[in-house]
Amino acid sequence: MIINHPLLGPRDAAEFVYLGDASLIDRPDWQDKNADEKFYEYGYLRENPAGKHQELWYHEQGDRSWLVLTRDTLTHEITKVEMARDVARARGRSK
Amino acid sequence: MPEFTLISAPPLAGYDQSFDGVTLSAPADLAIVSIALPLGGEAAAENAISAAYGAALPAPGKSVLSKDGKARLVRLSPDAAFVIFTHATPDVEPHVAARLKGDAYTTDQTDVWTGLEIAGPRARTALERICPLDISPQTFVEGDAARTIMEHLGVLIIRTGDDGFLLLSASSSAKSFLHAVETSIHNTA
Amino acid sequence: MRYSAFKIFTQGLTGNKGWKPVWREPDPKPEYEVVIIGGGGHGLSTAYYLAKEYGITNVAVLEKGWLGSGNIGRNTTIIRSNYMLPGNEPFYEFSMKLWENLEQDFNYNAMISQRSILNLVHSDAQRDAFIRRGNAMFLAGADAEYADADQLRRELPFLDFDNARFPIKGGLYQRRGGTVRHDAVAWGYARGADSRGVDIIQNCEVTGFDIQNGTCRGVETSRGPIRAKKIAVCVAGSSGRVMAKAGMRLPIESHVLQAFVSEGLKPVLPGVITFGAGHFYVSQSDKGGLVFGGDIDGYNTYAQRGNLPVVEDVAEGGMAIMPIIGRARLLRSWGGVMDMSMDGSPFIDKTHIGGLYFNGGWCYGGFKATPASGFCYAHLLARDTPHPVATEMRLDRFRRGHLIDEKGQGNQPNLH
Amino acid sequence: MTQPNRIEGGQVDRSKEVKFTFNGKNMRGYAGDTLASALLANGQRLVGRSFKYHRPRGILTCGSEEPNALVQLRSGAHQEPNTRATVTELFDGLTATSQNHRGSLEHDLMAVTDLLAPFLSAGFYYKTFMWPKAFWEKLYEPMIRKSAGLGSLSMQDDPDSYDKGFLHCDLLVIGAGPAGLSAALAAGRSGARVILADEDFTPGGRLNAETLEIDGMGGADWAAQALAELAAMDNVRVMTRTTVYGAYDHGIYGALERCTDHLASSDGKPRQILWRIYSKRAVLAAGSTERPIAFGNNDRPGIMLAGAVRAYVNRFGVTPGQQVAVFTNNDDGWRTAADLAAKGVEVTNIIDTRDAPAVCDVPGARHIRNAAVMDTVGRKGLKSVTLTSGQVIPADCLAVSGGWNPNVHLTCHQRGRPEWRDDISAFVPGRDLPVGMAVAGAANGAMTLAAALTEGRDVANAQIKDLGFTASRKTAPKAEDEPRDCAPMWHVGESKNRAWVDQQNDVTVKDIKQSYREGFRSVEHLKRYTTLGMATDQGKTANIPALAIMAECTGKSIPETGTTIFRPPYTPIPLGALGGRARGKDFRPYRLTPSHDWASKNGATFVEVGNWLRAQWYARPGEQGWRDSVDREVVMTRNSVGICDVTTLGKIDIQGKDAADFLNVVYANAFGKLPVGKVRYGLMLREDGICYDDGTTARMGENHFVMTTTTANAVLVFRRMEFVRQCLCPDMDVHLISTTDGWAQFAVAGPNARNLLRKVVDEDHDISNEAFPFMACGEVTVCGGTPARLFRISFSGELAYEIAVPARYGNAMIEVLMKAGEEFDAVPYGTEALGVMRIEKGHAAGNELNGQTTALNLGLGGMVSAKKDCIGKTLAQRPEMNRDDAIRLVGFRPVDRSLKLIAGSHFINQDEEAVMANDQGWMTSVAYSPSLGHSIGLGFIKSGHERMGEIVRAVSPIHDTEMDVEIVSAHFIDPEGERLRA
Repeated sequence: MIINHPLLGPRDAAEFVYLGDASLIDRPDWQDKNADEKFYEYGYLRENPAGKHQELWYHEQGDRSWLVLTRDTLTHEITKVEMARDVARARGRSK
Repeated sequence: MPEFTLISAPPLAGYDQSFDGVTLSAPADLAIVSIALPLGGEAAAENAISAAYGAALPAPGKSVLSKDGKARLVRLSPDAAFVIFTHATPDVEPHVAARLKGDAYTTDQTDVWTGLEIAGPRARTALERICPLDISPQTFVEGDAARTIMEHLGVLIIRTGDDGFLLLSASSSAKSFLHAVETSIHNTA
Repeated sequence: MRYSAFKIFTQGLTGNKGWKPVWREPDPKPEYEVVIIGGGGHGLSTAYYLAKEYGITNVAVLEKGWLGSGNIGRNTTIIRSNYMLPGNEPFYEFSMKLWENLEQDFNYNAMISQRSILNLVHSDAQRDAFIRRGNAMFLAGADAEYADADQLRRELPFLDFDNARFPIKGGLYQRRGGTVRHDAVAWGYARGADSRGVDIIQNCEVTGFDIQNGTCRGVETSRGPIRAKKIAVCVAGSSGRVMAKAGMRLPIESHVLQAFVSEGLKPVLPGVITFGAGHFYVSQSDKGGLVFGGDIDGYNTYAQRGNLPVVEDVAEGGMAIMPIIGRARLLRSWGGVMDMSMDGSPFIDKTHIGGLYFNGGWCYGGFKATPASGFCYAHLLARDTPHPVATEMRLDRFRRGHLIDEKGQGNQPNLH
Repeated sequence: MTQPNRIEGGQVDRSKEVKFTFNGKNMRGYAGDTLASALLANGQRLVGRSFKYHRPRGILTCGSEEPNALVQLRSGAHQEPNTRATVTELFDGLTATSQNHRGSLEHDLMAVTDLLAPFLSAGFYYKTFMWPKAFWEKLYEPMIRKSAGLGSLSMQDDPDSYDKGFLHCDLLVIGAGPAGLSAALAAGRSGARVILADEDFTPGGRLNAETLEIDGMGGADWAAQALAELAAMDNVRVMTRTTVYGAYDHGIYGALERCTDHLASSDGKPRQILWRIYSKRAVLAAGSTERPIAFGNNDRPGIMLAGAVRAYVNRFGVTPGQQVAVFTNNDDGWRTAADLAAKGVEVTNIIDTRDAPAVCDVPGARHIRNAAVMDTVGRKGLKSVTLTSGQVIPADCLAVSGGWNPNVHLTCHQRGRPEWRDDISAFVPGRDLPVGMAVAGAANGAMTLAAALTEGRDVANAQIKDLGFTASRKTAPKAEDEPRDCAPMWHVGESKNRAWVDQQNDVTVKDIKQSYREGFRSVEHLKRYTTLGMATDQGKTANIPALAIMAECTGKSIPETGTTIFRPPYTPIPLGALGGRARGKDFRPYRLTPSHDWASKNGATFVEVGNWLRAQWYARPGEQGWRDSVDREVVMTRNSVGICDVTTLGKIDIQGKDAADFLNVVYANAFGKLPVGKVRYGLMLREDGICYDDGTTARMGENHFVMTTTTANAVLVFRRMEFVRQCLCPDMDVHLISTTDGWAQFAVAGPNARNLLRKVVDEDHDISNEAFPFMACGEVTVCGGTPARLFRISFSGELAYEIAVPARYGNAMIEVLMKAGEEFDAVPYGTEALGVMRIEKGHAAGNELNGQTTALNLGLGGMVSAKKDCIGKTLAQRPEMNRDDAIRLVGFRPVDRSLKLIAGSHFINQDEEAVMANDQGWMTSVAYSPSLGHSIGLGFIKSGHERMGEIVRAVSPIHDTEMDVEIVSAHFIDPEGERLRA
């Protein structure tokens, strides 16, 4: 596969390491009253869709950035590549 | 006079070989300092870099020479860069830190890396065997810099001339790295 | 029709024209006692054991494609019971014992070949972990043997002992491990289930569940609605897709595992050899092909195909440990979609929806589990309690914190 | 020896005679021959035996689809099984032997299986060999295995080397036949970067095999001219002997270049190169493959595909027979007759299944309409054919044409399904092609030369226009549309004798019918049940006819019956090539510590730790084994001072205003209040609450920390920390960079550690116990100004430091330390002694931090700070992970102190049976403690902390042994920690 890095252009996916669903960005608050349940869902339950999937890749043999890819799990077509840091901020992870 | 002295012995020190159409050598006294741009302080850091080196920090994937031509600024990612220059003694980080006046975080990377300069008309043909990146003259232009993986080793490749490249890889695996590049030259001879 | 050498002889004399279909091609009935979704190895063995062991024959197996088209038809055929943890090992040893009597049990030669499986050891820490595992196998009634490097050098002289990057220091054998002709397992179970009255319905895709008030009463299919008292999902590889139709999220990701076979060769390998440090395992089929594989590609996918980096990684491992295979040729590669679970271990459980049962999360251990998975799932369906060797394969184990993590990799499916 | 079947013409170089042997027989051919053409030239029709029935077989095709003519090439360690003679380039000194026979090729004892064929029909083995049970493993299976497989491996290491490489292009053109050449010319002229790859050694595809004309010149000449034009373009790379074997995601193709297979020796250069080609667009111009017609005894040597017969005549100047008959259902078969006749080869009959007039005039040949071949005679070489009418025609070669199938293989590699086209009675590429791929020429169903040329150009132009290039205006080369009518016939129903569909695996029409009868009706069932298409040719000539025969059985159309898709590789690829350079010690890079050279000169034995090599122990003369060395290293370190290279521990430089807060997130324990100049032990959890890694982190400045990780987890910890930094805490000002390789770091441990260091650290740095107490850290200089970092930390339990200098001084530093330590009898110690000392101290390492254990299990539960969040905090609180009887890390010693503990043994309570239900835990690490004089161990056991003094059984059934062990504190030495604070 080729991942079109937003800053560096197309790179072989072999330079990257895969983590999983981009929902891993949405780490719950440890002081939430349902923290146990929320962390269980965060840690263990996955949509695992057959189709578009937002997912985290790390450019380990590159610029060390985490990326959020939107990739189709049926065709492997990648329709969007974003810097995970930007996505995390957009999802409200700024402190 | 101290009782003991330490002799510097970088892994590939003094390596310099010519092959048919390719030269391969380990540059002497290559110094590398990483620069991290503080969050929220990016502009100040970039200004400090410009002021110190007479050249603006380029975009990720690019490098530029300083105004005096003695240092190369390589932008690795949005908040990280290397400055590469020639310096023999192990005191480069304070030098760079001083030049940047505290506007950026600096870490000595000199001994983390080992460098190989490969040049000559057959340099690209040799690199074709290990480098997954498109380094054709029109695609990977002078000054372009990229980290990638060659023969299971992380490598920072910088195009430094028409057919010249500086390759940086981890110093602990320097011998394996040299072997990989030499094998490529041998296999394409 | 009972199979035997005599049958082959009489059929041969009459031009092989008297063979009967191995299974019927029935139309679905409107209602069954049990509907099993998925006509792969586990679904068919579930049907077989439901009928044979638990006397439940009013059963349909619904298969989207052709029977046996799931991972039973695309694996590397290895059977073994060399697990470590109490949640796994008794189950896989139960499976091994079922394998050992399977052919006589269902009168079909699946070419079960207990040629041994060997896990190579390359470090002291690995040796300690393998000894721990070998001892756990003994405690569960299985067999294990630790071989030192000298013994291996005698037995497998073609491995790279002298020039290896990661020297071979020994290995953990399970002599009862081996290989099976994988397709034949599906066919044998299908034949056995069909002959006991189970309807195997091919080309019948489940498109939805009929769930009312928290109870599942049937399924919608491409061949119309089918009602059932119990609906047993058994579609590893597609679990995410199918259970999404019931509104469930699972502790599972779908990943592709590539597998490879070489051109046919005269005998090279005595048994199965795994080279964990190099992501490579290999055996030789009865037809002579080297059957081998390595790691999953590592990204979520439902596409039954993989990519080059893993192909090369696997071959690198093979050449590193066994440089005699350099001039053998890769004939075919393919990919199977795996249910990779959050701790690398499977599920055989009820769901929170009444009447809806789930079997999945087999990672790449599904094939060897086929008999026990079917047996235990049938037990659960018939008795509504887990089979004694499958008590820990529960969906709620992560909520409780009871992990069955053989490799110690944590809640990241692609690391198991 | 003469070449009886060599005729005039062709592209072979008659000035270069080439000697070779087949089954030891000396033969000659010419440069430009394939092994197959040379064998035919020498009159060698019988070349092999089939898989199951050991039927005598010859050469069927002239390409990579060959099912029969497989040989063992070369000898000794170079032996190469299952090599297709049809694509093997002849070289001087080539040796080939036939495969799969017992006794000689001519008199194969295993041919008896052919007589038993009625009892060996499809799937027979699934129905027998079950009784008696024990016989399967002992008798039946060994017998089956022995007869399985065709060729043999030499069982020696592959003596050749291989390489890999990476190429990039705008347009990859696969196949250099007419369509491919036309495509490459068009794209090349536009300025796009083009790679043209072809599996043959002479590009041109069918043009080399035909007598067709292009632009008024011979097809082969036109191809040569086109190649010359392409070769002159800087932007075009022509790769011959290169098979594009697989189409992968996003325009990545795998290709195999055979560099030295046509030479007697590789001469130290890679035999083959595995290329990964990154293309923006691709044109598949892979041509088409002729299909046979199945009829009784259609597998005899001398029965060949018609297109192949004509290729041997036209390209190689070899006639496969002296008396040739043609059997065809289409116009193309007639070309063979015409071309042969034009070369003076006797063509006796053209048997056409169609009731249609002659396609062209073939002098001397009789046209038999509406007829078919039903059977043949000639066990080891064709003698005659029998028509459905009963007529017998003498022939030593039958050229069969059943029509042509587009080579859609690569279009299926991403699971695209071909579609049926009635007008050409063949499958063509479907709509779901790999992204970026277009198909041109015969591969796309454009079955005439003119159409292929035009389509090649048009498709290439469309592809490069997409990329922003301007297409050249040059028109496509001109050629005629040759006649291509085809009336499908898949098998001759009148045949009574077995008619082969898959010749290599011996699958006949009857087997397919039986498969249908038994319910194996889907294409996949058919393949799996009969093994059709599973042989080395991947069914290139068999799959479609088989599908058609199955369709006949089911009464459905071919597309309704199914399609068959292909998987990579297109043709088989040597594993050596896929492995590339990863052989022996080159499998993975080596990481060497800075003191490696010194260590190797001083008796070190090294051990692989990940990619690192670490000194395991340093042997001294007179020592009888590793235990002697290790015991000495431990004793001398504990008595005076020892030095260990610990460079391999991961080092991460952490800077930023939020660095302390960041550490609070990644570590379970708190770091916010760690003073500058101090080090703290840190415990890292995974998010699932399991312990992940541990190490020390030093605060070098207010906003500057230096973290160490375990050797094994250095990369993984860095990755996870970047995840936290970018994805969880995107607005923290914190920056990470690895400095693992930058610092040579040595542990200096033992009562004399300070005394030794005092001699090395420059005097202006006070390292007295008061100024530099346990857990202090700081920047110092050594040996007269060399910058260094000093940490007062201890893994051994002794007074100890770790001193780090820039890696370039590492080798010099250990020499200095040893020199300075001479007066204290300083010893270097390796990882074994390190391990012994940490077990003596009860420190957890990899065997305990194995990814399955919690802080509670390790006795570190108290470290998880209650006051702050951290990775893993919440999930670590789950009930089953906090059971009262959870396993705890404790120490063990054998009740009989002379016994040696065994790591990996399991604990069973006294008086309980050794079964899994009674498993209490396991021994993780053991060592002989020279300090205590007996074996000691660490292990996890249920409620271990409450069971001190209890005696349990440590069982190791795998060693057939057990012993009683006592549960003790894990801190075997200096439990109060007085030494390390000294």
